[in-house]
Amino acid sequence: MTTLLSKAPDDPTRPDAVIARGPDMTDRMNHLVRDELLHRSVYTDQELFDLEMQRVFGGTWVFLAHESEIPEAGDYVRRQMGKRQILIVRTEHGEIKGLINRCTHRGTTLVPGEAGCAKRFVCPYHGWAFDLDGRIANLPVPDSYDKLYERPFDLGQVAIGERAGFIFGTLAADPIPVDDWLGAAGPWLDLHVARYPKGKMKVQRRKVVQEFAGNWKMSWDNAADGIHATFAHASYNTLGKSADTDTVLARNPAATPMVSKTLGHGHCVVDQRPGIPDGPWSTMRPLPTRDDLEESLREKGHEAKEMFDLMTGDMINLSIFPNLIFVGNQIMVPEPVAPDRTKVNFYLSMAPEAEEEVDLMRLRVDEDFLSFGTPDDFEMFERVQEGLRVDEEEWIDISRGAGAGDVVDEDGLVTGTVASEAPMRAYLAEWKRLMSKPIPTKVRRARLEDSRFMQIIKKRQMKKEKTS
Amino acid sequence: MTTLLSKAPDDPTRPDAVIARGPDMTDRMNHLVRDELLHRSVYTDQELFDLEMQRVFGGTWVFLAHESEIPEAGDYVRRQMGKRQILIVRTEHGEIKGLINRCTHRGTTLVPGEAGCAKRFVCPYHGWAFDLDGRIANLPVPDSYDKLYERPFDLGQVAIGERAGFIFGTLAADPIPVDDWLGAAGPWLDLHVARYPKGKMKVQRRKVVQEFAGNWKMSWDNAADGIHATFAHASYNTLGKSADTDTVLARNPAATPMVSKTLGHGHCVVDQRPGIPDGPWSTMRPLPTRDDLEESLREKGHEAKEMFDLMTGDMINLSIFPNLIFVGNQIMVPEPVAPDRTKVNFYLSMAPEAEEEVDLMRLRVDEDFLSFGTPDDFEMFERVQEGLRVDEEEWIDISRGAGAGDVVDEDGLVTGTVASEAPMRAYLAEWKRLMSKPIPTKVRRARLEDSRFMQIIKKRQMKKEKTS
Amino acid sequence: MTTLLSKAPDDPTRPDAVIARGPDMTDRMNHLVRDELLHRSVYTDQELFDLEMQRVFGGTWVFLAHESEIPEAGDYVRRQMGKRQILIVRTEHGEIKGLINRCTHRGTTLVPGEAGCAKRFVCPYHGWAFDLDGRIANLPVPDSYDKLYERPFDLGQVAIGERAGFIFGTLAADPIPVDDWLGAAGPWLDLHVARYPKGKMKVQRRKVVQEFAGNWKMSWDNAADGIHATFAHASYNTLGKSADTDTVLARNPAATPMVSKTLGHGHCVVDQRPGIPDGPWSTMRPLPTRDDLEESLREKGHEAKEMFDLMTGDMINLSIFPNLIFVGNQIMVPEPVAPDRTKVNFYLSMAPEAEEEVDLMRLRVDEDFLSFGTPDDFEMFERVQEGLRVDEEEWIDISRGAGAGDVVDEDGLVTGTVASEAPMRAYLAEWKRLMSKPIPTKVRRARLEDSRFMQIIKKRQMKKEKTS
Amino acid sequence: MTVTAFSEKTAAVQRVYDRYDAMVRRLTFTRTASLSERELNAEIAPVLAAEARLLDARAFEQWQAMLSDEMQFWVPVHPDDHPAKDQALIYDDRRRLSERVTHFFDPQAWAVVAPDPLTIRQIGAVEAWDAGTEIVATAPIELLHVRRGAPVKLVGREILSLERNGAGFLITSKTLILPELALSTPHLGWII
Amino acid sequence: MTVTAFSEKTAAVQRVYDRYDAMVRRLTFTRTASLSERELNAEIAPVLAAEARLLDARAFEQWQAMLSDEMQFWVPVHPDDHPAKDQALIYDDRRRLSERVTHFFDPQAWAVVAPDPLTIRQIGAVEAWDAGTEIVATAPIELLHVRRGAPVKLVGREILSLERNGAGFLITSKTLILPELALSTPHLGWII
Amino acid sequence: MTVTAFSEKTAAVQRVYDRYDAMVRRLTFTRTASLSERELNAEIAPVLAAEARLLDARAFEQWQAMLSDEMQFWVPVHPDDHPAKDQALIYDDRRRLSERVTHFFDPQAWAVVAPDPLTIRQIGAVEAWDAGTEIVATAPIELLHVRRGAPVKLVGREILSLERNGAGFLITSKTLILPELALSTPHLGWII
Ligand code: FES
Ligand code: FES
Ligand code: FES
Ligand SMILES: [Fe+3]
Ligand SMILES: [Fe+3]
Ligand SMILES: [Fe+3]
Repeated sequence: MTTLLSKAPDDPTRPDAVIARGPDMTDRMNHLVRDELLHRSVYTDQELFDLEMQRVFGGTWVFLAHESEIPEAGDYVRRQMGKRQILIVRTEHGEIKGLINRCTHRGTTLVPGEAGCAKRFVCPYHGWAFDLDGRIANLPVPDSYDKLYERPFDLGQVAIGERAGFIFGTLAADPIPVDDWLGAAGPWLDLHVARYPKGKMKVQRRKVVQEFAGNWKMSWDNAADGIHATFAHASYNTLGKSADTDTVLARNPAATPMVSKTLGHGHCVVDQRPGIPDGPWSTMRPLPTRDDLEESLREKGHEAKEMFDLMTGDMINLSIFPNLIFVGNQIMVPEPVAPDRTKVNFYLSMAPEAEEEVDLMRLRVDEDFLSFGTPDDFEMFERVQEGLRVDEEEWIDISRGAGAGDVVDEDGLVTGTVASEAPMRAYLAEWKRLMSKPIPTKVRRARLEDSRFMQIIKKRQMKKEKTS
Repeated sequence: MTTLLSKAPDDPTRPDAVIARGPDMTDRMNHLVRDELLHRSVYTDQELFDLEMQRVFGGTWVFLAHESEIPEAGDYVRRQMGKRQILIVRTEHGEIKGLINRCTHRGTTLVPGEAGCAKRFVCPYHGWAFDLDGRIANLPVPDSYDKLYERPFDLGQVAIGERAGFIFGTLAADPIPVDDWLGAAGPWLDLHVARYPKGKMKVQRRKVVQEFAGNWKMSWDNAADGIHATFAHASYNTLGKSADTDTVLARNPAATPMVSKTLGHGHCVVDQRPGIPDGPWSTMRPLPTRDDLEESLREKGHEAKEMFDLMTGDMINLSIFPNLIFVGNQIMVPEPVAPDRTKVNFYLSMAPEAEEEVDLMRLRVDEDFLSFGTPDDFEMFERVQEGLRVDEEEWIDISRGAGAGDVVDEDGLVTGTVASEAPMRAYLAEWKRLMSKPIPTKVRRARLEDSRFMQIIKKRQMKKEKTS
Repeated sequence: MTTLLSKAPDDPTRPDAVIARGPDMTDRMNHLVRDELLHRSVYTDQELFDLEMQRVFGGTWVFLAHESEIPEAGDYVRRQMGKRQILIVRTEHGEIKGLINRCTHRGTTLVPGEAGCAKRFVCPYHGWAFDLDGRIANLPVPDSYDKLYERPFDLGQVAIGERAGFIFGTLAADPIPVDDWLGAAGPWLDLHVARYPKGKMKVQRRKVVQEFAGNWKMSWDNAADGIHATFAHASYNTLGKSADTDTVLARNPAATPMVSKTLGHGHCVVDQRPGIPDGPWSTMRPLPTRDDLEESLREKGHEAKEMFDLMTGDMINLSIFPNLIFVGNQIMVPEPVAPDRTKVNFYLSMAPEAEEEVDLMRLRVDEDFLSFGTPDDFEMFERVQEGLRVDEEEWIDISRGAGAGDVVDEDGLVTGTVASEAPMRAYLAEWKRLMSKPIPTKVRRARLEDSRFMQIIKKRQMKKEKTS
Repeated sequence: MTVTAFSEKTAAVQRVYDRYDAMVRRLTFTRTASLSERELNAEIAPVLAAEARLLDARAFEQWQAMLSDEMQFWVPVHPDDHPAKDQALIYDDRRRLSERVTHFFDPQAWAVVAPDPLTIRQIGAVEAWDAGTEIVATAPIELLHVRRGAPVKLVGREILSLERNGAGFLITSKTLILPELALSTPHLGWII
Repeated sequence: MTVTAFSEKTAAVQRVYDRYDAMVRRLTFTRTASLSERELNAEIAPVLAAEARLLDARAFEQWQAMLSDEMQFWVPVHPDDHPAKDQALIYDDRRRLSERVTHFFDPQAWAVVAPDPLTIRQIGAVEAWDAGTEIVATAPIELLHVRRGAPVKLVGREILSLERNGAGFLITSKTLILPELALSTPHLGWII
Repeated sequence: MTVTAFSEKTAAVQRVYDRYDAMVRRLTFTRTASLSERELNAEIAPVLAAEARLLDARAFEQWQAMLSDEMQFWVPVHPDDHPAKDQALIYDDRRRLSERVTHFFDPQAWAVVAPDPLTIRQIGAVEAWDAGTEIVATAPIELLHVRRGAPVKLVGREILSLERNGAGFLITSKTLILPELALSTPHLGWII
């Protein structure tokens, strides 16, 4: 009987095998994603979707969690990475691990809930126990295995990278460093966090989850689509006007100084600040508790615009491909469910080191857009998905801005007007790159040498063999 | 940058490209549909269904609407043609257009509701506007496009054909004229309308929609299946008898003089009149309001059978393949949803130029069969679909009537008894013809030269280029 | 016109054709199911599932019903065999038939309900009638068929086999005898029935049906998984302890004398009796009505352990692959719905010849585990299915016991500890055998010569032809 | 909401319009009626509850005993519909209602027997008003239908009119609003 | 609906039959009972509402205080079933009911904890009758269960018997009719 | 359940906390409150029924007349949430509620018009208590939403506080518990 570790290094059944799955899609990708044209099946095809779950949500860095969500040892949150459940865990040594929520015995998910604090993870099915760092800690009746110590039953893991408290993971066998991958988006991420007093951002425990009957990339097309705000969100702007407020979305799209910038690897940013001379807080309509909280801040002597601005977003819509979108005080994480179904997770970020009024206000601010803005976005996504059902209308023109306002810098990054579709072309270029070729992936796993339990088993079995 | 219209005429990404999609299915069709045998997968296979949505509901004429539904300029109804939403619109010049309900920018459906009256169609996502005839009328921030005027952003359209007020559409690049396609069914269609006073039939605004867990062709097998009435509708006939009425369905199938006729291109008719010497109204059971309305008509001096007969159907079950079935006062339009799911739309036709009692009665007549007849049909459809799940019972014998009562005329059209399965064989022959080969299709679209907006844009841009 | 019976013997459209469907899967099976490793797709792949419905649930014997369910002539129950509905019928002569619940005209299911008693089966759609033995008895308007008597419209049937009152069916063209197929499991089946007074077991009419979001083989992995009881059913054991009862599941898995045995063809048994010196009834917690019923039995003079033991299961978990599992007083029949969805039918067996207290108690006993045990099993199944969504964790180690406690006898049958995964490897070996090659299948059908109706038709038609 | 036809009307046709208009009037009234009367609510709620319960029990004889001879039953496709202008899913008089009951026991009524449907009519909070000539009542309702295939669940609202009949009440009309009809449903041959 | 066994019965076994027959009798009674009594309805509705509400709040101690020691809880697979002839989904005595509560707090009861289920029991119009020795009440009910996976929604009817207990009431039995059990449901380990 | 902030509070911020704490207190109270008061139930049930009915009729003017100026509307994501600690789906004051109404009639509010949603709010058994300074009431509720795409059905519970206002009542707060929010729902822009 051949145990796993005695297998040839290139045996694909080895648990540490590096495998590049799926077909070469280069030709098909070249057909589907062109300079100016995009094929409808990119949004509708089940086969492409399944491949996305491997290559886009697995073959590159994916946002998983924020470190403020797991402040203490043993804290964990469960997150989705494509179709995989990942536990983001803080170990006893303060390290952050990305454990695949799948018992190495038969595959049971170890953790059934969204978040918690654990000393170890014990599988309910047959009682196997794993340490916070994924190493197998114990399994009942170990003698029932031949050469147990050669079986790598430690939990599978994903590679973890961090920037500014944001935790990313990937299964790529040889990923580029997170900082390189973020590239020009990195400083924008730093900037996002820098405005929080003492640089401390905290992700609040309760997320809102809503879904729409459309492809996940709809939210991506939308993220840096500056011009839709005027039309799709017309009713939001009307509400603003009725309260004598110019919402940030109510600009004239032909005249606004706001710009969108592509940042490489599909990332992009829409910087709305140029269009808002009076700062973010000036764009906000009356809100529940707003009068009281402003009064309280003023009573405490706060008059500076910065303190008030901190109550809402920084007006920089940063989007890190494929699943991290900053809007207002919220972190939007699209979660693909099917070619025509997507969940969106709305996490709320807080400023724990600011006056309490700030967080009290932040709790209420984004409920506004969720009530009057997000529904219109979702309505658009679903109606686009409906429109894309026409087999004979195969192509979508995505040229807007190209040769008509877009400015390309020496690195190939593009600055455009709010009408430019450069961000869309940019993320699709990255999508195409990822989708074209099988990506070598690897499940990380503790090595046998690291497992105290396995060492004990090994010694015991050796001794037994000697005595027998 | 190559704009769309500068592409080679045979470039498949041209929006006016003629494309024949999908594989040649001749061999498989010859295997599945035979003279006397039909393969179960014709009702169950997802791949065949997807192809049907292109070739049967797109590659040939499909019923879309009746002109009485859009009497005024700007009136439109939204209809399903396979998976495509089509807007049947009356333009300012009284023409009828079949616009694909899909914004040419990103694909958003322009119209979210079933019907309405519009001056133009404005896309909610980014504000593009289209005229009633599908030409692009305006798009905000046009300068954001390079050579906008060379981009054919006019709405896609289907070819439209009419007969007797019935509107049909197709995407076939080169369809035969509607009258040719209707062939022998055309005069029957004319006859259907001729009985309405002043030849005016009106489709009432409110449709009933019900669905069954079976293939759409179940309703087609059923449409000209004269013999099922005696058995599947036994309970309906029992109700009739208990009210001393011989419903039209209660005949002895072995002895009835009624006949079914195939009409070419899959169309057929069951003429029930020979079996009803006393005319349609004599077959009706007591109905809510019937006593009052008959009394009223008689009080007004109407005694003629024709006036009373007008209150119910003409007892001619005409069926125009693939989606127009006349039963009673209703127009039944099957709408395929999935291989094993079908919606049926029941439109009610009215006689606006008759005495008001007639329409008041018509409103109530078909609720009868919908209550006591349709459920049994649907029950059969679902139970057939269940039965067809047996992989090993591959074949269905559809020979009934052939060599046993069917009479074939010089044009190959067949007249049979109510038991004959000739209508089934006939529509399946048409189905097979359509499904066997890729059908060249084309999206109709206004030409650049026709678009006033584009002409303006072009002039503006030319001028700009000159000055710069 | 060629009628069916005049076709060449190897014509695949003949209704009595022997056909082996689907591709050769030997290579893929060798890849997916290995000595010690199992591939995740075995639980998740739609294509494999579809093939299972043909080869595993059709190509080999499948449990269908128990003869006590159809005691009288005309009694029938409707059962699922993969995606096929089968009517298990007792004919007037007391024979048992397995009729495919599918009218040979167009495919309508003949019987809409779960069970009943019939004189003949009449199809609601067009009134065709079939005798209890599947022969066509009548069809209205027979003259509408050419050479009707050459069309084999008798109902399709499956081969039927019996052992100890248990009825099995298959579509295999040439199945091995049921007794050979049961092999070493046969005597265990006999033993199961032998404990019932007068050898009479009765399956009670009302089944409980519950479903889980997981593959049907989850219940199979679980059936002979002795060790999960300690962990997955920890809460059940806790309830037992709180009532001072050692439930049968509360043993120390490392020390229990219970064993599991593979029995060939995927069957297996876990004999729990060695671990329960005081017999089955000693493991039961307080139950509703238990006090009264025990009192009543004692009052009637019953003290023998056997009488009380008869109120619960025999503590022998016998499992007949692929769909017959004995647990407690219940017969569990897993019914695959989709790769990730399974219904489980829980039938209750009764002892009609015992004191009435016994059956009164049996009615309540298994509600206990259904309340506090089954939910935990289902929770595991669903969580394993979730865990198996990780594409990159391809393999499941199923080596447990091999070379570590398993004892293989001369026939290759394995006896192992409760921790051994030998039963899992054994059923997967059978699964692999069945799935690897197309299995020749045949629909059984009465022969023309047997049909009185067809003979009459033939005579009539002959006469007619002569006279004309 | 009164429909005016285009010509002089006979008394007979006017009766039809009157009945229709009354149905629409009840529906319209209950949409925006002010607070219901608690005493009447308490008196009427048992009637609506019993009506639903008896239907679910298939106790159709007892159920029919609750109905006036003038009983009408309307299931419009859309709540804005008018019976004089729009086809409905159901518009029954007392006669057709009794036909429905007969039909439910016809062994050849394939769609509604074998097995008989199991249904639940979940009546919510009942509101009632004394409208002078009649009592008008309304309650939200959910209908469950279990037979073959997937269970059907429909949420809606029913509007009833009642007349006093000795110590009790007779139901003179019932309107069932089922918004899902505006989309699509399975056949509803079992509804009554 | 009384089951007669085939031999002379002991007093002990007769007690079992009596309890079963009583359960069936209550169910049968409520199917076709005439109009409920408005005063009693008003008195009993708060009891059924509170019972549902406390269960949803997982306030099981308070909930158990509402139960008689003789409490029985029956969830038949089909409304025509009899507990002496048919296996049920649940047939509990007071003891097993308290076991259910204990079980809900066992951290190893994998199917019903972590996360704890969120449930809603939507009670509709309550009807009650004084049946002499006891009060019988019924209401339609919808149950919602949210935990892992898809939400479960079941529409049904509950039948309770109650006895007066000082100023209040004790619940002596509860029957839950869930027609969807006749088809198939996920496990219902969370139901009580 | 009172949240204590980390520093001395201003009167203004304390007002915010007080309002939030009151909302949580009502919710907590109704979870485990003992039997409701039958007289008050009968009085309040028509208010809850009318509130639901008017919303479904889109009679928003009449509906707003039922609201106190201090009205608050809270839809927490999870029943254990606190408005001072957790983002909600909705936490409205009177002002934003009237904005919702305005919004529903904006022809460019794409997600909630054309077609207008058809909704049913199915209120179940109503329970009410006199809490001294206010009346607290609760009822289970199912919401149906029909517009484009699949119908949305959500089962939950509403908790209202009311104050007497002449012969009638004004609603001072409403909390809507929808357990399905803990999983995922379509956008709920139509909820009010
Ligand atoms: S599956 Fe985790 S211990 Fe067996
Ligand atoms: S999608 Fe229609 S305007 Fe952009
Ligand atoms: S399908 Fe059975 S008789 Fe026609
Ligand atoms: Fe937006
Ligand atoms: Fe029919
Ligand atoms: Fe188990």
